[in-house]
Amino acid sequence: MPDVKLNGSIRIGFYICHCGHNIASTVDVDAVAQYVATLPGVIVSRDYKYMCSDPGQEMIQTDIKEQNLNRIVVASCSPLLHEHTFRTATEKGGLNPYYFQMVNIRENVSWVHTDKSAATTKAKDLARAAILRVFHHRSLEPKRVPVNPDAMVVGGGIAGIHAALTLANAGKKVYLVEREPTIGGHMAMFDKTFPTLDCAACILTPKMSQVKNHPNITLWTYSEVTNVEGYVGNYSVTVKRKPRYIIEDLCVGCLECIEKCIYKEGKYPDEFNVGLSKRKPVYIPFPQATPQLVVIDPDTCIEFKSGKCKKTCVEACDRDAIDFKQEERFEEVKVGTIILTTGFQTFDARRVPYYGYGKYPNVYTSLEVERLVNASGPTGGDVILRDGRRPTSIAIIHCVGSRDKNTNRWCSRTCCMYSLKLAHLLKEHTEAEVYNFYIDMRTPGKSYEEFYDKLLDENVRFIRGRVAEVTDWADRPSEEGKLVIRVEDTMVGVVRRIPVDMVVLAVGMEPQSDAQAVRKLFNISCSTEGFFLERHPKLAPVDTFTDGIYIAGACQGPKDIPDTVAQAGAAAAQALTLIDSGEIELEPNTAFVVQDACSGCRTCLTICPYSAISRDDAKQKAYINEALCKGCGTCVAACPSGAIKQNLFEDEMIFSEIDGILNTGPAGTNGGVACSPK
Amino acid sequence: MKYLYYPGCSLHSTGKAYEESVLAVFKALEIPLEELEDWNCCGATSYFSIDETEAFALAARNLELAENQSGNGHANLIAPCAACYLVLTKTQHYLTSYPDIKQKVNDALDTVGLHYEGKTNVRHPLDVLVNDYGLDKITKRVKKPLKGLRVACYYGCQVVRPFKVFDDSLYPTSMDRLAKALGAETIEWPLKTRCCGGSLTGTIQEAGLRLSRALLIDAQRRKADIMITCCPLCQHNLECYQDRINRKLGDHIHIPVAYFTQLMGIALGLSEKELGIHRLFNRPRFAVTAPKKGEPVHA
Amino acid sequence: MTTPMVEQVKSSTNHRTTKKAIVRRIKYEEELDHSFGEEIASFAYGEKLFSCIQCGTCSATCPLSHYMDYTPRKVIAMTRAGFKEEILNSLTIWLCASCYSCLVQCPQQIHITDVMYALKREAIASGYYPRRLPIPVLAKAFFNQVRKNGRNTESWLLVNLYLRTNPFKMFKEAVLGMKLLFHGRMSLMPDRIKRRNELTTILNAVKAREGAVRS
Amino acid sequence: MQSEVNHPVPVNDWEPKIVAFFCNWCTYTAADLAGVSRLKHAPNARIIRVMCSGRVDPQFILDAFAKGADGVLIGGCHPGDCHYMEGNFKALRRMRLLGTMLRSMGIESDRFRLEWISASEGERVRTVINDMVGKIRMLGPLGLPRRFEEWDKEMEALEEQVHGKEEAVNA
Repeated sequence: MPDVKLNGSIRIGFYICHCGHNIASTVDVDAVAQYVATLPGVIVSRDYKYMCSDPGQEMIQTDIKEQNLNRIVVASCSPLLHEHTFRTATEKGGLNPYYFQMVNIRENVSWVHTDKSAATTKAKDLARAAILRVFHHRSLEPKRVPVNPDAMVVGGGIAGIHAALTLANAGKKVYLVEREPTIGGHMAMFDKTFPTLDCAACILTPKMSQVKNHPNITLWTYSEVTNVEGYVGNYSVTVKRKPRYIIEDLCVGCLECIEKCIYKEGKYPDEFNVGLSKRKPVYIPFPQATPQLVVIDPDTCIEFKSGKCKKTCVEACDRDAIDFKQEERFEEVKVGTIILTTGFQTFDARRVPYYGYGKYPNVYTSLEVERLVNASGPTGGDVILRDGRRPTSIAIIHCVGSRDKNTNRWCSRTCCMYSLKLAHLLKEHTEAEVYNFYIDMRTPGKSYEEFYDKLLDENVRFIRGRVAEVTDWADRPSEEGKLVIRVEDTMVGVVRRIPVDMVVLAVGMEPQSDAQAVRKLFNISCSTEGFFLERHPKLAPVDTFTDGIYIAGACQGPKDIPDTVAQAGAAAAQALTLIDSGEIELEPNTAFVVQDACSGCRTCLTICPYSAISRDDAKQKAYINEALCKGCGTCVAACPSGAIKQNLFEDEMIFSEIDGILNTGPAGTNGGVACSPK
Repeated sequence: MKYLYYPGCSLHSTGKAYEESVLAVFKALEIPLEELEDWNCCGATSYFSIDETEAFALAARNLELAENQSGNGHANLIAPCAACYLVLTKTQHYLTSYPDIKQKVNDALDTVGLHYEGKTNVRHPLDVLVNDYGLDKITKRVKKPLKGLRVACYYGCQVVRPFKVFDDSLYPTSMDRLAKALGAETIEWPLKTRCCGGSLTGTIQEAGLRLSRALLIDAQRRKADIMITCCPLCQHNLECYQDRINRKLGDHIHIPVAYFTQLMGIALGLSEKELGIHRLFNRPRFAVTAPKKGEPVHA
Repeated sequence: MTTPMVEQVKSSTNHRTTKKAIVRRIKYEEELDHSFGEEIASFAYGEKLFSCIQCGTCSATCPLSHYMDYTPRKVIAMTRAGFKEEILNSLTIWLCASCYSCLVQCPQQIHITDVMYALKREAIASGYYPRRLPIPVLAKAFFNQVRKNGRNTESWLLVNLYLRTNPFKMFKEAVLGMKLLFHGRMSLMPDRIKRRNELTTILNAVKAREGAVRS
Repeated sequence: MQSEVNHPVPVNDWEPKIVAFFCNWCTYTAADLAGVSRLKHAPNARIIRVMCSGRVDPQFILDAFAKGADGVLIGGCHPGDCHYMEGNFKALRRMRLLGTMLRSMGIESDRFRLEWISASEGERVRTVINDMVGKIRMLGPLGLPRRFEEWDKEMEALEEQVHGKEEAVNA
């Protein structure tokens, strides 16, 4: 409860923003301004079209000087958006920025209500709350902490590679952590890239070797982050280095061991070729794998299973690089910023049984086809079906596991374009009849529509309709031995049966299966679909709600290569801004103990998750280490003797907000003091 | 667990053999069945085309009777006819998810002193046999394993759609697993849930016949010796019109179509008489022999 | 617009025989019934009708779409747009066999089968449906029989149906009928429930209530 | 689409007043999302932003009720998602206790609610607020301040009686 005597010294300036029509159309800003003018301590009460504009901010500054205001309240949008803007304005006016308080009447009022009078009342209540609150504001000094200039990038796909290189080229030390034995991600598996049709490997592999050779990049493949501690500018990350059973510094990637493995032929499904070919227990994912190091897969290697292997690989290695005793290691590193580029996974086509994936051998996923048409793929680029035939007719089905409320409801954004690409490549490789079955053709991107045009001219067949089923049910002789597509040609309004030799399922993009775990590890959020959540969909697309942690690429949402690279650059830029500022200003919302009031009861010690609270046994008092305190305020609420206070969130401030909201403050009708527990 | 039995109109006429075989099989497995007293027609699809609420009320009366008849209120009501099964399930579903519909229906029931709590559990015999009784126990009871018999399991529509009660809507497997448990082999075919024509065979025959035809031809093409169904209308359509299809469309269809319970009964060693096999138009010849000594029953 | 007669159902794709006439086709706004969509969508789950993205999955899964004058997808589009006349006169809604294939595969989870029921009800209520089309007749015959006896007797149901639509057909069916009879798969004994008036009371109660609501 | 609850004008146009404490990282962000997505809902809740639901002191809630709130809503991150590791668990423990206390004081459980709403659940903010407003509308006003005044009056009356007696005695 503010002591009314204070009024003399408290001089408040109140400003309400129209935000164009965003606020003014639902809240009677004029009425609010007039009302607030009547509240205690309010010297100035104005409304203005755009408070966040320069004139708006200057208004505040001049008022501070001319009316010598010492408290500022702005009612406009969410503090998460513009609190910083107005604090700066307050500071420019010559006041300590923490004398400012913001009232959210856009996101919390005008945008979510329709009844103007109700909305106006609510705006008044909230404004009153802020007015009463600022009585208790104090001048604070923000805590400044140095930012560790080193950075970490998690995920070695094209996003991670680009982000890492950007940072490294700016002279920052970067740790690039990749869980697979090689970097390259999905892009390395692609054959060509749309719309330019330049080969993925040709543009990717140079960047991969740059990463390998860059003096500023520490590349840790076959590794995973297991623990993250600390805060913006000062994270300490634990990384698990999985055993390759190869001594990395000794292996030169001569591949002799693979050659000499007692398995003469590959025997186990090759991950890189999505199971279309076989590999040996000792293998290298693909010729340009980076780093050029072989891996031994303990689940399939005879030595690991029985211990009775001739170990021909060991004999073959003249550098004794093979070490079956190798164990996983843990490295702990300190970094200031982290960029997450953990990518996506493709939709499992088995979840839609009506397309027969896994049942009919000649039904493929788009990723499999990328390998199938690839010159270094399992068939050397020859499109030979699983049953050995060459297709004369091919169906490409769009939106498999996209735009479907039974599986994933979102559009995967890339499928239309890569389906067009595959149509072109398959026609080129096979001269087969190629059909595209689509719901809507989505080609929004530079020279994407032109690519669609090109395909139309290559007389690829386009049928607008979502395929209902792929079966081997022959309704007439012409369909015998074929895969029959059943679809409505919605442009004609007739249901068609189309027999083909090969079906390609354009599977959508979805969050990695462990996205939730990763999210928890780095203390960020996921959107409803399970992709990582950006701080603001438009204005902070690569930031997260945890300072110093950024996201880029398909882990944030389905994306093609150009967008991914652009976002990776953006994330790197954000990280650089933070690093180069040298130090970071932390919200001074930390807690402190009022020594005289502390009874030394120890309640707070156990509560603090960061063990920032210690007890001086001599003085019998608790003491909070400001550097460790993150300002959650849990201890404040727990302290039985009310001895702990939290800057910016002191009890008095919140009580007066309650007063304001319920109109029981000094400005209120019933004097308020009636029944305050304090 | 106590099971109530809801025959439905069809099992008293065209589906007679279905009723006989269901009762026989449950008896053989010692699963007590008790017919629902004074049950009425479920309303089928036709009723919904005239008046939705009345249709719900009609079906709800049965659910209510079941609730009363099974002492504890939690009734397991077995409906072998696919149409009945769906209508009852659907009613149960809508009544629970739409309080206002339930209200309307109960207001109507109140006029004769009935009230439906919503505790009746509608079950299909296939569900009960496979999931409650269990395939292992069935296998143990098999006296004449159906060695070498190639079965096309036909689920039809309404047992698996739209509600995924006990099996997948798009690719169900329980009947196949059951047939395998009886020692038979089943064919992989994509049409196991495709519509047989339903009541259209009676109204727009041309359309109806062609749907049945597609199924029969494909089953034959995949070398099935017999087709089994879990719906009286499907069985009727697929069996009774084979000659007409051959006549009209010049096909050569000749494949026995039986109820899954009949096939089961045979394997359990029941007599063809009590399973109503004699009611089938073209009687399947089951090449079944009693297992030799020591030979495992499930092939 | 004319409703094709049932006898016209042909599977041949030969169109050379059909007479060509030049017809002026254009739809003026005032000819549409803009509340039609909402009316139809008013049943349980019906609101989803408006989220249709016209992908055609329903038409393609539908085992009967090749006999329909408008594919299910088109029915949704036209219902939304208010083509009341055309839709209520269409064969499509009567050809729906309630197999629910469309519903389980619809990417927008639209309850298409229930939309069809709603359209059937509307068509019967407003007497739109093609007169000699057996399906609505069957539905009505069934309805009356069940309302009267609490159960239906297939034999009488069919007799009833053929009398109303195409008596000649009865003779065609007689053979099958005899065969069923002979195999004890058809009885001429009308099946009834015991407490018939109980049922009637219930159903009348519903009627009364709905009547009250309507007025 | 669920739309803004349109309230029938109640007797002596009473409108439920709800004080909401939302944590900065999840629920407050969700409320912003609700705004950005224009998810209309009942205008009866007033949001107070705290850094963590763990900061919410039981006294705040008592105070809010005492000063005339008809309901109090607390929003925090889902279990396991707390920005400060476990603040929301602390909140949960406290509020369970408080809840039983409030009920024993005759404050209905529908008036006091703790909800986990993550940053992406704007829709949930709408449904929770609408639902709570609906339920409180049913319960009617809590009006503690008025009751307090009445109690004060009774006390005074009592005292006067006592005084009266004393005087009588003295006389």
